[in-house]
Amino acid sequence: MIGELIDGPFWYFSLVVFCIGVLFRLISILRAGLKPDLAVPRSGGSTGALRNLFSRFIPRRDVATRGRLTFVAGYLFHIGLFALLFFARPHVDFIAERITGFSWPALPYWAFIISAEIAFIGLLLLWLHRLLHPVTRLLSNADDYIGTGLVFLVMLTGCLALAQAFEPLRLLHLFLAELLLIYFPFSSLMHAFTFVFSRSYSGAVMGRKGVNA
Amino acid sequence: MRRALFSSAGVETAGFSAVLMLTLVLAFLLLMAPHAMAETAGNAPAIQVPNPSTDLWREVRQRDGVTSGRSQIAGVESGTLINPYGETWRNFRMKQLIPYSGYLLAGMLLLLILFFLVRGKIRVKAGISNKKLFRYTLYERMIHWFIASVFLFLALTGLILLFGRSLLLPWIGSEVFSLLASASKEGHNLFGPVFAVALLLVFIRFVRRNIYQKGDLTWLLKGGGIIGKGHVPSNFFNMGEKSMFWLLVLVGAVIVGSGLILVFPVFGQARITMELSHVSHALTTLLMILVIMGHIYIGSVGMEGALDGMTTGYCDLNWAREHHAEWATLCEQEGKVITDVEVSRLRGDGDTQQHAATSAQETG
Amino acid sequence: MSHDFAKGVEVLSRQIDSRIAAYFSACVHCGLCAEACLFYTETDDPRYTPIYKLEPMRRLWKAQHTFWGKFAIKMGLSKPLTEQDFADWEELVYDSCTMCGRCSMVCPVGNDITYMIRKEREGFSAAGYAPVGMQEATHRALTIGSPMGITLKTLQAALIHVEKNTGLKIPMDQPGADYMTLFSSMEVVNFPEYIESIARIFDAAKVSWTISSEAFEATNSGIQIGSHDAAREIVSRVVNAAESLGVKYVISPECGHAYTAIRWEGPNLIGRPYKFEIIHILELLDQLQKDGRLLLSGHTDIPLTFHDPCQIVRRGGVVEPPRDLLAKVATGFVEMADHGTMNWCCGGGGGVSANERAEELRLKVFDRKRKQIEALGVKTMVTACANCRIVLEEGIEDREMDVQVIGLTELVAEHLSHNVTPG
Amino acid sequence: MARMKFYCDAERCIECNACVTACKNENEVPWGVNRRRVVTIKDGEPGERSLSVACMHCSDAPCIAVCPVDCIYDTIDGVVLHDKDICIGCGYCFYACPFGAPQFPQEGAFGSRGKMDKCTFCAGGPEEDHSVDERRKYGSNRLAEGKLPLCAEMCSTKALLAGDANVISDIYRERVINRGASVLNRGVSYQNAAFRASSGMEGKSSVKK
Repeated sequence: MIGELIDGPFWYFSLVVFCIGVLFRLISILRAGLKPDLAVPRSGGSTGALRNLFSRFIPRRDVATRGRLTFVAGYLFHIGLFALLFFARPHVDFIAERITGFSWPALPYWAFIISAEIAFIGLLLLWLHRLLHPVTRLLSNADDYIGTGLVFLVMLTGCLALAQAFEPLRLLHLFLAELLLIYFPFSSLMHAFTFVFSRSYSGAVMGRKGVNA
Repeated sequence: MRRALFSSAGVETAGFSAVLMLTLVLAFLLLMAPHAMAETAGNAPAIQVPNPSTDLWREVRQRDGVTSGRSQIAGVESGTLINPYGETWRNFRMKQLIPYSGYLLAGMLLLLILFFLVRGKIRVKAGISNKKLFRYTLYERMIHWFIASVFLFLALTGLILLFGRSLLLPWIGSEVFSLLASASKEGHNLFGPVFAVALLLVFIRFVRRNIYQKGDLTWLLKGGGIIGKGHVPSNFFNMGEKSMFWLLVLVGAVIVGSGLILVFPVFGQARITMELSHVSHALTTLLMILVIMGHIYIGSVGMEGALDGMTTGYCDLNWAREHHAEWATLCEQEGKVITDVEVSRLRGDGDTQQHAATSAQETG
Repeated sequence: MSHDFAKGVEVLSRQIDSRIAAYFSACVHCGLCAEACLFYTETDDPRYTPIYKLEPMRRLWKAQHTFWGKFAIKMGLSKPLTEQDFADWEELVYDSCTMCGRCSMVCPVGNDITYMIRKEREGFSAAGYAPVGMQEATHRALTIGSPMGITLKTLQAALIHVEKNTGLKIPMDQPGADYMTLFSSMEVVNFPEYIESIARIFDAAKVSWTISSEAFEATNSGIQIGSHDAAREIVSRVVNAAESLGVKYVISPECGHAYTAIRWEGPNLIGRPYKFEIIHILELLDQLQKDGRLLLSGHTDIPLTFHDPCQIVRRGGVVEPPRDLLAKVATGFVEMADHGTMNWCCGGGGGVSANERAEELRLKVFDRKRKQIEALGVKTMVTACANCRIVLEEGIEDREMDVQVIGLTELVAEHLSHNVTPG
Repeated sequence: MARMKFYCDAERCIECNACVTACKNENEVPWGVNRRRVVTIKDGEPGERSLSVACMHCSDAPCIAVCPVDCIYDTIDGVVLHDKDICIGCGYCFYACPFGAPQFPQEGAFGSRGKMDKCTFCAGGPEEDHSVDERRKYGSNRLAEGKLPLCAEMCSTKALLAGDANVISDIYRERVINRGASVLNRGVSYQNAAFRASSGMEGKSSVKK
């Protein structure tokens, strides 16, 4: 009964909330408006935006040293999560079946597990960093902890359901993922989309000023 | 045929071989006796009737060590007809490991409770001061809690697999328990290698401060100050902590090694390898859990001021003087003592209002 | 100055545009900006984390632009912004930020934190929560014409000295000149060498230039304190003077924030593009030198390094010209470990040097520069910003260091090739 | 009460592997799993013998003892069965079994073995007899139809015997007696061996004990 709800209507509900929520957030950012820059630019803003979009993936020397932990853990987490989210066999099958209708090559099981482990190491370290570092301790609010906690729980239940043989475990994983989808647009998890905006906005300004980021 | 707790399959084989040898010798003597008598009688030689199956069954039971047959079926040890160690492993797990480790864990818990009731919380004698020493860096605290959380998860899932059938299954039923057990198994398998990473990080970070020094023996002889009166001066880590570290590292290495053998059955490991890995994994983790129980006790309710260093990074000056006198003296000589106020500034504690007010006063 | 909380909130909320909304949406509180900020690295005080300085603005954004924020305020789950927050954050917003923009370079999601601080200061100054020193400076800039209270008379007095020293006539209010030059008050008062240098250089390079008696002040306290109106007023003085003289270019002097103000913010402040172009003195010198109009000879072989003024280099985009010029006149030029767009601020930009209250903190965070200089081991530092120069000199004196600071334009002027004979 | 057993007569087994094939075919065993295998000892040497092995349906089965989730059980017929819905694929039964009977569909990294599979004495599993689920998970349930495991039924030399322990041991005992006489006569083992019709082989239920 509950299983059917989670697997059916609630999944579509959370997907709709996610899509509409994300769209709404992005529109609300654009609606805040931006005045055109009247200063004569040194070079093009769009090339700057594009450059900044990618160059920010690489940490800068000094901060790469001082903030090494954040960078290393951040990379581990994001790369691992990306790989397992989009290239784990069960996820590929699920997405193909429910959303796209087509599938793509998935990682072999061992690579999937290794990416999950990498993501776990990264997430745990980032979480601990948030709890222990004075700066992140001061900055973090409930949203940050709920977001981290939810992602962790989704990943953990996913790992507990690895046998893919016990329906309740899969449903628990799915249910938490649905909660995450619903929570996503209202939280700083939105950075998965908005980072494109923030990097582009800054990059455009830097490009116009002729500063290579 | 009950063996001691630490019996291994190897001991058993030796036992088997000895018994077998004895039987063979006896059989030989029995066979030879009439033969000799017949020869002395000078009659026609009697027909020896060898049992055609003797050799076969000897091979089958693998009593002369493992001699493999051949099978058209591919697979691990598909040519081995009988694996005699399975029974040994079964007896170890069911009759020794499960009951005795249960008693040990419960006993340790009881011991800690008793100890707490008798000794109580070990207070900082001079009282908590308003001065602090910086003890663990952010990275050190991070990897500590990293390995701690992974260890707790692994211990919990491992114990569920070990004791679940006897303790949980009767309560929650087969279906729910098998969910839990499957989750535990998958979680245990996935987090195992994570623990290996964590252990490596901890080892690299803390090894230098854990090399045994002069004075560590005195600490040991005085029982770490718990038995006698007064504390024994020690450096950054005392003898007990150092020993725990090495235990953690060495035992942890065995745990990781045996765990990896168990979790990667892809290299065609023979069953005996898996059985031995399981035995060593079980015994070493049991030891580790017992030690960690003590570690958690002393770090939490057992001793005042012991947890601070690992949570905030700063420990109380008086606590350091009493428990790590050499280190505290060194820090004091180097002028590394800082005030509570400074610590709370560095940690961003307290509300901004207060801070803004104080710093406005300072600057204005 | 009286406090007006309601106005502050109103102005602050008006600042929130798509950029700021995107920035707050993207921030994950990773704390890396702290590692780029000299106020944090030198004090280890987490409150000096750049993004934390924006907490009042973030809360306002959350309450006005996000579903949860609106919901939480309605349900009484979170407190709305109070006047006390303004009071609490004033020190963080003004004293512990030089708007150097280093944090904006390292943010993994690309947030331009400096831009947000600039905008947050709009709200704070509107609410009356700004340091007294900066308020007074802005007041002087609006009433007298210069944050340091310099009048035309002061300039004229300085120019007499310059004319005497150089033997050159300083052109004043000459319509139709190619270039109109601006000065920062500090150059007029503390570093008249700069005026002498450009007089010599322009004479040697045959540049047609002039000074406007209407608008010679380049600095703009408005953008430091965060007052749009004041900033517009100060910019429009320059624009009016330049357009009435009909010059082709206005030269921004060796002053950091003046360049940002006139070059990048100016057109947006007055709401239209200029009828002339803005060129930084270093850009002009580099251009003259490359065109062969500026002939340089001789080299300085003492080891020296270049302190990049944040507003000119990182926030202004004049990265290569100073290096090209130094390559022409100095053989012993070495870069600091973090240079160019990642240089460390002197600690006194963004109005901090005008804020007496922040002096102790400013001298404390000068440690960052001290470590940089000491790591390099040079005794001479070249820079191109009068404010940086003063702050660096104060810091050097405070730390009892043996380091000399010189202006790049002066260094170039010393190596003019015809300059060799008069001596 | 009957106790079901297999017995393989090494003097008769000709390593034709028909039992293996029959088992796979009858039970539609997944790839990688062989519930039954034939092992040849001293292959190509004097004294070569072959034996067909599968789950021996032990009376005191080690697999039942060690299973951490208690998913293996024996029926009143002495058949050892397991519940794939409960199995977590830990591999303990494989370690404990002397005969290597428990098999796993995968031997993947990170302990991903899948559900254990082993000989069911053609008696299905805990599901309802002849249900679709039972067929899918465990293969056929011949015992419920009153038939014996197909491997033994179709053994061409009647080397592999299956059925009530008493009956098959009687059969074997007779064979040994006959064979022993012929050995003494230095003749061929089978020369004077006689087969007798076995009696009392009735269909056995696989209801859980």
